[in-house]
Amino acid sequence: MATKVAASAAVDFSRVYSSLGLGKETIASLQAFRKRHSEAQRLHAQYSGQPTTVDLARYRSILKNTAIVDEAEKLLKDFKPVTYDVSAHVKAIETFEAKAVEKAKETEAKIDIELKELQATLANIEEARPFEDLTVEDVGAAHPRIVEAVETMMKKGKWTVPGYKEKFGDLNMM
Amino acid sequence: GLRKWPTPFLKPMWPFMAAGTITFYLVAKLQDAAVRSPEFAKDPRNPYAAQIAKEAHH
Amino acid sequence: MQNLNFIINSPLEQFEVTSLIGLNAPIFGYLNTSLTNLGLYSLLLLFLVVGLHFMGNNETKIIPNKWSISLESSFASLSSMVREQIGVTNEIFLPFIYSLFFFVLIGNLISNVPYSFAITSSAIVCLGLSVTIFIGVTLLALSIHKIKFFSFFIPSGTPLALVPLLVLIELVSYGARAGSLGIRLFANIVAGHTLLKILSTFLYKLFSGNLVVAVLTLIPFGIFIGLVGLELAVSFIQSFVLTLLVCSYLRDAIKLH
Amino acid sequence: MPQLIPFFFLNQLSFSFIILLALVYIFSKYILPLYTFQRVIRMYITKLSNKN
Repeated sequence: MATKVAASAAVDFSRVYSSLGLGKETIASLQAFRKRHSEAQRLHAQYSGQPTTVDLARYRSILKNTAIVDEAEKLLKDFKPVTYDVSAHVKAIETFEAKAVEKAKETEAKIDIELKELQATLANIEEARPFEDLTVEDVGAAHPRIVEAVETMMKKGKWTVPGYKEKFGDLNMM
Repeated sequence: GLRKWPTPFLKPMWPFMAAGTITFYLVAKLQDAAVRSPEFAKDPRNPYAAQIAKEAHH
Repeated sequence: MQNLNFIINSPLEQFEVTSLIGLNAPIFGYLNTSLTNLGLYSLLLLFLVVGLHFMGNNETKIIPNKWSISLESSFASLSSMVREQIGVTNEIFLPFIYSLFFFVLIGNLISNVPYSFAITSSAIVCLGLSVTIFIGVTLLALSIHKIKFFSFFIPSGTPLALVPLLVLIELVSYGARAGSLGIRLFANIVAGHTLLKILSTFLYKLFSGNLVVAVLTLIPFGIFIGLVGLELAVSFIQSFVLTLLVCSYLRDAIKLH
Repeated sequence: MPQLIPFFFLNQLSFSFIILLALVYIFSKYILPLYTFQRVIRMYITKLSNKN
């Protein structure tokens, strides 16, 4: 647990907010969590600072009815701070943490794949020729549907492309 | 070369191919007759000279 | 002036078909195969036309360069001619018309090069082509319309009395197509080339005379150059006219009236 | 009239017919479809650019 405490202190929240590009609601929940955490810490500090010893002798001298003081003393003695059953929480946190770590690994793998794809597209962009050099075969390979359409046109003996004349004009010499 | 497209070749061309064989046949007969005609039979440039000579013997 | 002494007998000598590589063997019935100069020039024509189209497609890029624009415009012109003449539904004859146009056009253009051979100047090629197209069109019409094809020879709305006469006239004019298509091309090319040959021989004589005459003949030489230009125009016009007529014959075959 | 010398009639006819048929075949199977293919792609690209 100590490492966790040290790690949590080292977390530089401002960087977490800005650089990780988290969604708005994650940042809000993070901030709420941090506020609750600091609030709890402050209260804890404040209360732990207070004296927990009760000066029973002084009370006995003031109060006549010492029975009340005895009762208070008994109460004080068998008063135990309620120890929350933290282990359940911890286990939950543990499982959550395991799941989180596993999800983190998963996202990490996904990010690796994305990285590779980005690399490929980057390479593609670098070696891709400008639009002027786009050849008919490239588009044909990219969209086999067009190739099939033209093949059926050829089989049927249809050579005119509807709408081509209006859009691209007619290079007709006659 | 580039890829081959399935445009029909025989569908539009069959009448002209049939007609082609007809004219081919006619011209073949015309040529055989003309080559053996007296005017060209003896011509030195006649590539069919040997053939004609052999036929002449029968 | 040392006179070149190779003998040019007649201006028609340029049209002679001679065998360049001949093989006349008496095996299986007198095999007579030979690569004639016409064969060589038709192979050259095939190489030129296909090469022009393979070189001119700008590596099949979508954005055309100068060469592919000109080929695209020839494709557009011929496909619109086929569409207008034969109709939008049966554009299936476009490759045939396109290649016929380029066959005759490039053949004529090759023949304009001095001392080359003119494929379309050989009677048998032109007439053979014309008769083949004529019979082909008739076969096509018969295959589509069967007996009704003969209604083509009876113009609509003729009184019955006139029908036999008109049918005869229509038959003659239909039959004339077989010959006219070929003879038109043949006559134009042969006449043009013969004229150029005669004039050039004459101009050569004038140029090789004394200096004054040589300078004076520059004027008729100008006319001669004009005639060469005319000959180029004739090559284009003849191939276009032939293609247009084949399209209209195809329309008659497919659409009758 | 050298065109009337009958020796190579068949030869001339066969060469020109074979060359013409080869021309029609090459054009219809290899070269002409490219022009319609190019036109369809140009239409596709313009439609593509209008969409977004």
